[in-house]
Amino acid sequence: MNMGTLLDIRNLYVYYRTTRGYIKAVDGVTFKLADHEIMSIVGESGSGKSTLAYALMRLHDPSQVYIRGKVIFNGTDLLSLNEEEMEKIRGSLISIVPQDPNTALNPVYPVGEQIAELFRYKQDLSPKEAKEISIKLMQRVGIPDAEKRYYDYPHQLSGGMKQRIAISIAIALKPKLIIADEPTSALDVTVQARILELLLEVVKEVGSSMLMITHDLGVAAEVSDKICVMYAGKVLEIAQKDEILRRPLHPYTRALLNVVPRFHKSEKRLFPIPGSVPNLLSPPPGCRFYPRCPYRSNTCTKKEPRLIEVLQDHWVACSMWSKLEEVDF
Amino acid sequence: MVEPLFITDVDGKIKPLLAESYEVSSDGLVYTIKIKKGVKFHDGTPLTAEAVKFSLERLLDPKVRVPGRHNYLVMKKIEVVDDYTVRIYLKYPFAPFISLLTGTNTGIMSPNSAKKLGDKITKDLTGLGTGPFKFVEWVKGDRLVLERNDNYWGEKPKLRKIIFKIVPDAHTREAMLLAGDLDMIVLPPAADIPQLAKNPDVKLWFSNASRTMFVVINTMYGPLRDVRVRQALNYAVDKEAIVKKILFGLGTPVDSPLPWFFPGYKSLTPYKYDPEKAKQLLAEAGYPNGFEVTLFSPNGRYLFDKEVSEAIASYLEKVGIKVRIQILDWPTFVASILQPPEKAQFQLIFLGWGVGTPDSHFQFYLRFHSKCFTPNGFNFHFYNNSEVDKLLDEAMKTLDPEEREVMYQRVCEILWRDCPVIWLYMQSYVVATSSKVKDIIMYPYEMFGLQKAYIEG
Amino acid sequence: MALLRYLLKRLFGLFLVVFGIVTILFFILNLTPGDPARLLAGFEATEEDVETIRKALGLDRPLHERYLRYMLNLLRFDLGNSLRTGTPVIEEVLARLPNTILLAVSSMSLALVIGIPLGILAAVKNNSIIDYLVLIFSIIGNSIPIFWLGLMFIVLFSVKLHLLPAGGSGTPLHLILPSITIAIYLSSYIVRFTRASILEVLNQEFVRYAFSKGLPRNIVLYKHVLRNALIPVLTISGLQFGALLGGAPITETVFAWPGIGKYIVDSIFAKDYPAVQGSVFIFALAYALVNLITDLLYVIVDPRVKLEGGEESE
Amino acid sequence: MNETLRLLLKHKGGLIGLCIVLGSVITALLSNFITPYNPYDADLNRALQSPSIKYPLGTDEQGRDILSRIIYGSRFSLFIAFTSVAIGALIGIPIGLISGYYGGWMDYIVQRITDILLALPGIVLALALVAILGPGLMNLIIAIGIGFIPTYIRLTRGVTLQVKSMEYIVAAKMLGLSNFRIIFRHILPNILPPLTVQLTLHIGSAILGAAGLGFLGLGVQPPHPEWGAMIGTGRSYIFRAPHLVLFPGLALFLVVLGFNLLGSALQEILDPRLRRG
Repeated sequence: MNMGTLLDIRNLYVYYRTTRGYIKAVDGVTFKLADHEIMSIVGESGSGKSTLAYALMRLHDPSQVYIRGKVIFNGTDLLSLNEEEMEKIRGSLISIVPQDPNTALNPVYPVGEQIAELFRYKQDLSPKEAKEISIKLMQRVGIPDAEKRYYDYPHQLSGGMKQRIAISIAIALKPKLIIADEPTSALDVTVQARILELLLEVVKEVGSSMLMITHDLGVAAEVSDKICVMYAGKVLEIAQKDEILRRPLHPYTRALLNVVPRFHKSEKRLFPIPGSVPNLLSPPPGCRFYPRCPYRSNTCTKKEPRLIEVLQDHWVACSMWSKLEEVDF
Repeated sequence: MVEPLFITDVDGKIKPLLAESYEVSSDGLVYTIKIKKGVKFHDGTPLTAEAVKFSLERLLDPKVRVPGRHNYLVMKKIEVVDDYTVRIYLKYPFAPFISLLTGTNTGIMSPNSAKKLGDKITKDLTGLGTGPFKFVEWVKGDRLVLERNDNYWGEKPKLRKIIFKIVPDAHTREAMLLAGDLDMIVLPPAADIPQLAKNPDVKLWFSNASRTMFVVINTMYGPLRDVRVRQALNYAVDKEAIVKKILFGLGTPVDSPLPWFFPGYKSLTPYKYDPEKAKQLLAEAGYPNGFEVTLFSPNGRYLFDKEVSEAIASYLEKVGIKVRIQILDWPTFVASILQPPEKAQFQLIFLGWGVGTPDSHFQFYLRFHSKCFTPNGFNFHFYNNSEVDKLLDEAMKTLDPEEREVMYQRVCEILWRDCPVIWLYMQSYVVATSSKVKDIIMYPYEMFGLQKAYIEG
Repeated sequence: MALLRYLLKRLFGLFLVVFGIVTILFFILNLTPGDPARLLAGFEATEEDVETIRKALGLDRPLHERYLRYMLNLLRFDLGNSLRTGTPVIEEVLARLPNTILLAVSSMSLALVIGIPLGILAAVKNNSIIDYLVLIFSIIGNSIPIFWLGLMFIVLFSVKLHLLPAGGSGTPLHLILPSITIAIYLSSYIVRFTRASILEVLNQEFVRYAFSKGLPRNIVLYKHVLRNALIPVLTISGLQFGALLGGAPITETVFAWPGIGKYIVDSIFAKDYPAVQGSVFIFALAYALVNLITDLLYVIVDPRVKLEGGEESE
Repeated sequence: MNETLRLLLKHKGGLIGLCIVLGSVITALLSNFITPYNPYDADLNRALQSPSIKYPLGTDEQGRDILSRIIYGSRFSLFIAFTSVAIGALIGIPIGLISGYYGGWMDYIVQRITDILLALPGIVLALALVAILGPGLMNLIIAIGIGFIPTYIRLTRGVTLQVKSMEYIVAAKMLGLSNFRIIFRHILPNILPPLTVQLTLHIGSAILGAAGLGFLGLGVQPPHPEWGAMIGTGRSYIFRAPHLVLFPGLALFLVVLGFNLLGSALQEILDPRLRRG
């Protein structure tokens, strides 16, 4: 099937206005996402991945945030739309699976109603029809005796159950793009696997693309076709999953992989990355990873490496990439 | 509604009402009173001597709460001579006795209805009286409704029905009158009298005498013992300005201790406002730079009482007397002035004295006789003047009106010179009605009669 | 079962509070100078008359004995008789209670009608001119001395324009000025409280999530946000309504509105102990009941609240 | 502390509030120098004059100059407000601190008493107290001050409970610091920000409370010019000389507005969540 481009982000900048200056959360990001493609955006907290996600949906308060660049989605630049047009797209063409279902659902409304309201307000269905579809959706995402659960309040359900509700909301209008903002990080480990499985199942069934935002390379490896590594507001490397896992070209990606314990490799020791994420108020010149990069050289401080396609569909932003010895992972 | 045996008419004279006539025994101990014939109570039973005996004896019954009961204790025995004559025996000769029988609480009630009502009498007065209007309904704190008594023995009243509404706030009363909710109101807000006077559809009625206002002087307190100081106080206060500027003209400065229609009234030279003379008198008495006094005043009891007290204080300050004002609510005020001499914390009290029973005895005896120091009387001044005591005791006994007149005149002269009080003014009693209301009788003692009144058109 | 247990617990608390108030007031008032017996006997009465009345009223008994007798009568809702009018206090208070309730209801509903929309407007249009103006209104609202505001209304509407009565009760016209006066004061609190509450809810995660579902803006605002924001507003209004049941003593005095507030003020001035104690007792009862009802309403409006009486939100 | 000051000066409302408050305090302190006439000098011949050049705010029923009385009156209103709030705070805060810190049955009793006192409408409590103590300045202050105690107990207790559970207090306990030191060295400083807000707002309501009692005639005794009493007396001339009521009311409103503006500005500055932009 032809893999047309669903989402094309070019030089996206997202700065937060504060009394002490601008925080450059997303500092020039470019990447594409094809139809039905699942791409993970991996990065430590504070790398700007969530900011990116919410910027796509234009959910930032304009008075607090400065956004520039292009976000071509399904042929139209989302940043140029006015609020009404954006409102139509949200929920129907793009939807989000929230990070923490406990705070995402409205505590004073039954969960079923929070699903049904999508159909009532976005598709003008009658309350009865909306309720029926919502109950079918709840059953689809594996919620036992959905008719009764329809009227439960969020505080009466477990974290996992609430995330299933959130997923059913995300897929309700069969959107083209689902953004999953660390969907499992707020859940306990036993539930995480099943929720991921469910998410993949429904995304494939609905045929939408997915942007999986996570800080856990394991999740990314398991879920996505393509992986994009972000650090301090910049994209450092993008490539197909197998390609990037087998041959990480950027020192940061390599360091990330060293941190992940491998079952089939009997590593004795894991190598934590020294130092910490730079201050985004006044980021260091040149490559942002420079202070923590074991392979750094003086060129890295002068010129800011641009993201270039060094191998077939394998992009990296590091001037020293070719010098890294082949490492087979 | 309920009529007494005698009544003080508009001219101040005592005239028979339910009584026909009366004779007094030579020793002044026995009063024989003839009752009008053919008078019926509202419950239809005839007015008889028996009813008079019943009503007067009630006044002596300790279980019944009677304001000013001690005056009536002078009656020893009441005897029914025949259906229309009753004889009253007194314990001692008491010249003003007849004036006692003009008080509203000496009203004659029908024994038959009184027995039927029992102690409901404090709420329901059906059939009790003989007056021009009959009792219909009384809702405490809200309204009292009266109806015309068609078989009234006297001139038939023109008004069919009277509804008294209880509206405590003067401004609200005034607003209701102007809005037409009421035809008549008592005591409109004094500040608005000039405006009301100019208002075409409002008519103002003034009584030519009522409550006299004065400042009690505690004559046992240091500097106030000296008559010159007390006179200085009288010169220091500008009564005309207070009446004109604070009471808006609703009063007349007094020229004698007695209202004009009392026996023994004699117009005396008033203490003109003369601060220099006051200072001079103070210096003579040895207080060139004044002294400190405390003035007690009620709040809301008399017309602009607080404001007048403040004005008096500032007048006294102008002649060097420093005044500490204590404005007290009524119960505290009453409690703190009824103190024996040694416990009195006041030197001056702003006080008023109503007309009540129209006989000079009641104006002077309890207030100036040395036997009546508070708390067992109303001699707040702790005034002790043997000549006045002698005159008052004498006047109480002598029956001959001329002789009493001379005695009370003498008392007036002594009091006026001795100044146990700062003489001020007589508050006018004002009633405001819509211009359509006619023929209201304004008695000279804060009361009005509606028996002749009517509403035009 | 939980409801019953909860009610019993609250009723006991209520009894304790009311008992406390009446006791404090009993001792406060009975220590005041001024002698009710003399007041009742009247100005010219003799000492014996005063004595007979003092005995009749039992004012000559020692204080603690009077206290016990008063408490026993209280259980039978016998609040004794007013010294001024002699009628049972319970009758006088109940005759005036409807007026106070009427005034409380009308001023509270007016305050809510003014306060809540303004509060929402200010919160939604945060940092705009409107937000600023609304804040100015609310600060002015609770800086104006109520009794002075009442007088100014009287000057304007009764004296100058002769539109509205200067005071008293009877027709609905009489109700207008007093309720507007109180409503302005109350709404200034409600506006600020609603605004703060909405601002707080707007910061919460589920609002952003609701927007991410692409729901129309005013659905998110008036359905999701408002429902959450109005819960604390309910509590505040409940408390204020309870306080209003004491009648706004000063406002009622200014407008001569025959409510409990004016009755309490007049009784205190006339040293009419039974009247003061009786009316405060009834008020305390009403105040506690209103609090209880507000808490119960709380359970209905906010599903997270259990009946242990404590708000147990996640 | 100067950080808050810097923000306060930038905060529009706060600045106005601060100016009004400072203005009124200075007027009160210098009142007997800046009054055009002697506020007590009465002369009935010039009573009830409406505002004129000679008497910019007119004269009252005794012929005294209203402007001078208002200026002099600020002394009473502010003095009453500051002292009564001080009484409320100085008694309420320690009780709140101790009761919140130690808890147990003592806390339960204190709580019940505060419930009772808060249930009584403030005005009735004040009225009853003034009825016992009699009218006058000091009694008025005590009556209003007592009214504030429960509010401060509850406020301090609330904050103490919050602060008590924080780690550094637990740490301080472990270091073996005496409870007394913990309360007054650690907990108290934390309570100051919310308290300063409450103090400023309460001064506003104390002025209103004092004026309310003055209006009913229970406050400062004549001839002293307390604003509430002036409005109370002026009330009977409302139809004929409304200016007697108008100007003292405006002064009252202005000063209370000042404190409220200052209080709400401080509230915004000290509570970031409400901060605007």
